[in-house]
Amino acid sequence: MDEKATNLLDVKELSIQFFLEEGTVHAVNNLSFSLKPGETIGIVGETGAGKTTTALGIMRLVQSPPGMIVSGSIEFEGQNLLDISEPEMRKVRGNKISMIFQDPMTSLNPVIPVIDQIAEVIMLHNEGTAKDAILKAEQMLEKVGIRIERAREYPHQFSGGMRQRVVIAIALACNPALLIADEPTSALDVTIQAQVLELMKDLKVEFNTSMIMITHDLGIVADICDKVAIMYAGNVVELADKYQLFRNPQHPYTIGLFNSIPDIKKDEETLKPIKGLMPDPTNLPSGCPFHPRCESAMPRCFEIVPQMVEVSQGHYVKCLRCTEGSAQNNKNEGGA
Amino acid sequence: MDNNTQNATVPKTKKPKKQSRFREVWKRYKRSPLAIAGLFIISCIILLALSAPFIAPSVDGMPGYNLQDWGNVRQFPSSEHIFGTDHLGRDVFSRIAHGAGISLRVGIVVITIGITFGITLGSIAGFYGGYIDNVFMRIIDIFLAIPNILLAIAIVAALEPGLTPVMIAVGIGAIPIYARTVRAQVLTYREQEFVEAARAAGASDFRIIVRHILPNCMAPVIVEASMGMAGAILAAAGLSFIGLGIEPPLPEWGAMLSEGRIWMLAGYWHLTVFPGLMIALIIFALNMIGDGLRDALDPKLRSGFSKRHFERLKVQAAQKIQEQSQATTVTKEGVA
Amino acid sequence: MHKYILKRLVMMIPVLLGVSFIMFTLSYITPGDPAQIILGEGATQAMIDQVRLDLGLDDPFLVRFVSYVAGVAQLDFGMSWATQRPVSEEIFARFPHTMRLAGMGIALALSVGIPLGILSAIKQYSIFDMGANFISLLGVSIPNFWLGMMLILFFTVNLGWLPATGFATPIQYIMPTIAIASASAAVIMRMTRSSMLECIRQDYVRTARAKGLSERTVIFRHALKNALIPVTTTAGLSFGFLLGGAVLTETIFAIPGLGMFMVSALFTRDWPTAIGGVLLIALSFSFVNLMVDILYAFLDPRIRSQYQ
Amino acid sequence: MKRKLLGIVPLVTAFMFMLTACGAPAAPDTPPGVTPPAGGTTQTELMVLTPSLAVSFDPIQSNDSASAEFARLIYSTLVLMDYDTFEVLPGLATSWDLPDPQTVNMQIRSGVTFHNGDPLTAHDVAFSLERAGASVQMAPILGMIDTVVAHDNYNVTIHLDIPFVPILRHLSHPAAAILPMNYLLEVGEDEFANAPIGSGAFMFDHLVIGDQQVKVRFDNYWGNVSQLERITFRVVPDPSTRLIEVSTGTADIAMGLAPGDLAGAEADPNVTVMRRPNLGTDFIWMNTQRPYLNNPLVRQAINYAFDTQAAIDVVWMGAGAIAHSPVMPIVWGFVEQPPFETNLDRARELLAEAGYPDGFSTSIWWNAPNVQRQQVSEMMQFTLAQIGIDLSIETMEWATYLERSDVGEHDMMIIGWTTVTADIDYALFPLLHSSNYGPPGNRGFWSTPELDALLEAGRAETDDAARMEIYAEAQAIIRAEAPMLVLRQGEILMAVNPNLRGLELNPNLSHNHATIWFE
Repeated sequence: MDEKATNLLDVKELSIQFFLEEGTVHAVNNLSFSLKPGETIGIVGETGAGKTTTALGIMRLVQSPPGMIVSGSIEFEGQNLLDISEPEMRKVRGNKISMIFQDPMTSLNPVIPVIDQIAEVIMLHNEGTAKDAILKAEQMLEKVGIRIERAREYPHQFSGGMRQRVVIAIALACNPALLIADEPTSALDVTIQAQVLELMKDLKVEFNTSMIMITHDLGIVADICDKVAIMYAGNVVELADKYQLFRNPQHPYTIGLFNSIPDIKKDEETLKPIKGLMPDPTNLPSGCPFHPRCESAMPRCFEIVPQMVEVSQGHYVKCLRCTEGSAQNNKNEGGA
Repeated sequence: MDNNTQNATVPKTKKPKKQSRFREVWKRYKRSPLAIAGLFIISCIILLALSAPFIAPSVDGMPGYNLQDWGNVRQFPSSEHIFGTDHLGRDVFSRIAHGAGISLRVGIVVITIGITFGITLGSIAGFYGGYIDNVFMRIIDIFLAIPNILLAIAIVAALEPGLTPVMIAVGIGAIPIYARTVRAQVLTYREQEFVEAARAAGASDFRIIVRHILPNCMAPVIVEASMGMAGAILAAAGLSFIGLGIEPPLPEWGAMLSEGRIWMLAGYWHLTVFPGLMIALIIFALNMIGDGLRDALDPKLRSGFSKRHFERLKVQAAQKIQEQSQATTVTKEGVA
Repeated sequence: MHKYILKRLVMMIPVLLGVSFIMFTLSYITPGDPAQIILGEGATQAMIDQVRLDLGLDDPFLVRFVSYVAGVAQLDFGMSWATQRPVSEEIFARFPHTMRLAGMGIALALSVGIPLGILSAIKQYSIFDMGANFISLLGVSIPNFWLGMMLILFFTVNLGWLPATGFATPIQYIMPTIAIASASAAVIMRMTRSSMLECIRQDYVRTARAKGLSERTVIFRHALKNALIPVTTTAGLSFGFLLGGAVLTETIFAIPGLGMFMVSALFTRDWPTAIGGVLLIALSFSFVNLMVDILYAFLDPRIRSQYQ
Repeated sequence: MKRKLLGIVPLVTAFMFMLTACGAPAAPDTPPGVTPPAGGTTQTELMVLTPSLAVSFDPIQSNDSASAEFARLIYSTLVLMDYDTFEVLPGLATSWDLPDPQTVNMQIRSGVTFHNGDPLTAHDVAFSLERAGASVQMAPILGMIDTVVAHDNYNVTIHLDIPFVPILRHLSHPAAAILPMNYLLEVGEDEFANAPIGSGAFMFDHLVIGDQQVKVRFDNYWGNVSQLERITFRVVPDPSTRLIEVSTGTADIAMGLAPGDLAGAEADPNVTVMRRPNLGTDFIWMNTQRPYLNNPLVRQAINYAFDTQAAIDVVWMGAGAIAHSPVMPIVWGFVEQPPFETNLDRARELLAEAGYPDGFSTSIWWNAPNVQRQQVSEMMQFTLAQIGIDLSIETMEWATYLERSDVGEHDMMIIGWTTVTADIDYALFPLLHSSNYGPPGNRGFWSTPELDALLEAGRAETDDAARMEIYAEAQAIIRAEAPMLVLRQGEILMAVNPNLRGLELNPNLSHNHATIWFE
């Protein structure tokens, strides 16, 4: 209970669905995790696992129609974001929670000078004149490493990395308590990636911001995160401290993820990609959604939806095999 | 690309089997009530055209649309003449019924001219590119600089008034649009692997265009054709209206409108209202079909489904969630 | 930018040459002797021969075409075969009416089409959206000449509220403007709607929302400015469509504009007038397209930097 | 006969303007039976709605009726015609005599000035008439003028190419207007046509091309000065909308009422309908050099088959009157002919007699967009089907219509003719003399030596009674041979402001607006 009070963010049983002509998409199912101030959580999963939808869900920006948050709660600073009104929510967005999107090429408005795009969010959430806002925006630009002479240029005049810096400047302009970064570097060149990540790390410390880092790159997780949530088909299947997870992954999917990363020190043959594809989200399999791809699936996995189980202090796993005792878990230990 | 709906779901692409493609298009097509209404209206008009010889049979070799009754001119609609009679005492409904076939014929002839020449010119320009394409595009520019109706009037003036010259003129006016559409399509396909493969297999240019490229270009052409047919009927009616397409005693709807116009201010509204309504109806139907086809052939451009449909899905989902949560509770208990 | 405009102006020359070539060819293949048309009924062979000689009608096609183009270059469109007055005088006297009609038409179409398009995009799937869509389909489908007639039937014949003809006083503008603008308004509405929907789904709109901006600001500051870019092209094309549509609208409302004049010129095979009129319309259409492109650059910095 | 710019809209009255050589001003004196009030008129501006404006302001450039109407107000002619009695009245000429059928001596009114103040003299007359006589466009009306000699300022002698008795009536045509020689020579023909000057009751003020044309009163007019100060002609191509504007009070005269609007207009208290039979006729030429139609029995059969009264009722809403000959009853020289009573059986008998009991196929032409002609074609097609003749309808526009019928490619064609001079010579000679095949007017391509001889004798005969006899014989031959099917005698239909007075309709379609005043 005490723990809960100190949490900045507490997502519980969150379910988000899209109602499409093709059928209902269960994008996020009964998802739960929490985050302390200053902490960084990495959300990892394949494309389509529901990572971005989760992020948008927290921002309450799931497009509706066709999407809708059907159940659950998102407690932020002790307040359920799903209960507050839209105007109140707008005061949270960009101010207390901000978000960095995946593709910097498209997430800036092409017809507005970058400085105005930064100043806009400052104007919105702070008292003060337009002049003050511009000044503050210029400071932000400097902070992310863009020369002020370029302030009045348009997004198309910047490179991808520079644009992502602008996006970061927008996100951090109001000194938010929580920053959600949705694969902020996956659209960038590797060298630029490192620069941007470095910048984010620095600024996170400077602003003392909590962060949700959405990624499919375990390297980034290792670099930047404190906690990790592994998502599969709209579910968090494993949630643990970074070190615990890397040392002792429990869920067969997590193990599969680690196995599919090439390791230069090991023999190539040990590379074992996970077989099969993500299930059709309009038609999820019965029981454990991972069972069709799971090598160690049991008959029960076809029927019973597994529940989150704490296998060790702060290490949660959603797998029937884990609920049945640690003996079996230990078998897989060596696999990691 | 990072649309949140698409992020959540990737609709499965089915194998391009002809039968199933048609069925899929039809499945999507029939979802739009307007598109179905369009199809229904066109079917009715076709039926009207086919049944015209029975609705208004010829008498003593005089066609049913030209049975004059000079003692009974300009009668208002009554049970005997549901659309009234015209200035020569002919039954307006009979004329409209016979006119349906003419309008359909005009539409078909015009798009046949437009598509035949458009496909030929467009695919040559798109396929060979370079100098040919340049010249071609300049010629298209020239044609597009002349408003279509003026070009058509000029062509008819160079020929003679009459329905055939009008069809030729409107058809010529339609060529640039089809040619441009086809050219753009051919340009996107000519560099693709299957074309390269065919070329490597020694196929002639003609064969590559006709067998490999054109079948892939047909979707936009079909959409353009149904909209174009509407445009053609409208243009032809316009030309008839100003007296260029009149071929008495043929009951072309535009010509009927033109003939009825002089009686309009004298209060004989039925002579202008009914033919005009029919023109509007057929164009309306063709446009709706075109809209429906575009949405069905190209789901990206889909204009969306109805709000009601969305609400219904939402309710269904809510019920399902409830059932699920009950089910999970049961399993939980079972497990416990 | 200036260089670009200049280049575009120069590019108009081949288009106009092409337009005159097409029209000139049509006049050439038209059966019938221009001299006969000029002289009318009752002309003797000697008179016809004289006129043919005077106008150089027996010269080869290319010679005639070149001399026509040389004349046009000096703003001499020749003499009307029907009125024997200079074509330039005739068409320039009527052109302002057509421009006014088309201009007011496009103004109405934009001021109705854009707001409705925005509204139906932001209220996608609502009853309003469906209704607006349906009405826009109707707008595209109802022939403008018939709409004009129905307006007269209703507002003049039945109600006696509006004058049936003319285009001189504001009250006379109402019906012709509505008749000519309806289809364009519908087209612009549909374009605005789809362009707006496209923009609303863009990442930068999501960014704007993530900033906590109100929906109104998101729509009007972020989405609309981008959404209007393709709408300007549609508006430019619509203007050309309106110039063509003026032909029928002017006929119905007896507006002494170029459209109606050209139709009667073509009816009487007064080709110099028809060619001159079509050239003028093609020229103004090209100008409007150039203006649209300039506006494009104004709206879209990406295009702007291409020109610089 | 110049074609008219028809506009796109099928003009109901198009027939009137198509083949109209136009008329002369009526007497400038107040028409009988109309007395302007002592206090003058309540309205001094007149707004006339017309299907089209004058094609040219130069009276010899174009003989469409709008040009003639314009010329009549701006210019003056030597003589005028009374359209009730068809008597020739003095105009600029105060007296005249014809020493022989090829010569006219005239004495010119003194004290007449042009709008620019120049006096009008016999030299202007000589110049103007010789110019008109040489005009290509006016050849059918004034081409017989050879030379004109001015003896002094007030006496002229006109010499003709041929003996031509109806010359005085021809001189009442506006093409024979007297123009200011010095001004015209000074500014040139083109500029004259832009800024015309005459000696008529009104002066040209300005023109808005394609829209309207304004004239203002000339206070030094030699006749009665008009009560109106300003006359505006505005183009409204659609007849129905012309009517509406008069009804709503925005205009005073709607020229050429559409037959379809006749009933409504007559019931409208805001409009007065003026009607008068005119000198025009609508008829169908049967090309007598084509198969089948070269047989007079066939031509008679078609005449018997077609119900012209029904055509008048259905197509023209009863406007106009049955006519049995191309000569209208009000034309000088008219002799009543026995009608072709509609009788399908008689028509079938005649066809059988001609050797075509099972009919044949032929065609009829009409010129778009003349809706009346279209309707007549359709009625004719319907009629002839009943006697076994399969009639196809061909549509073409006016220039082609004339060009192809000039060389006789047609079977049947619908056309009109207005005997503007009100003399029978102008009704028959251009239409039926063998020298006028094709373009000048004989599109039936029919003539016989005896008819040619009669028509030539008629125009040279100075004795009225003898002339009348010649033409009686000619008309009987035409009735028997039936080269044409006469549809009707035309009628002027005009909607005017109910307060308008003093307008006398002229059967030759050009009306004198100068005499109008308002109550």
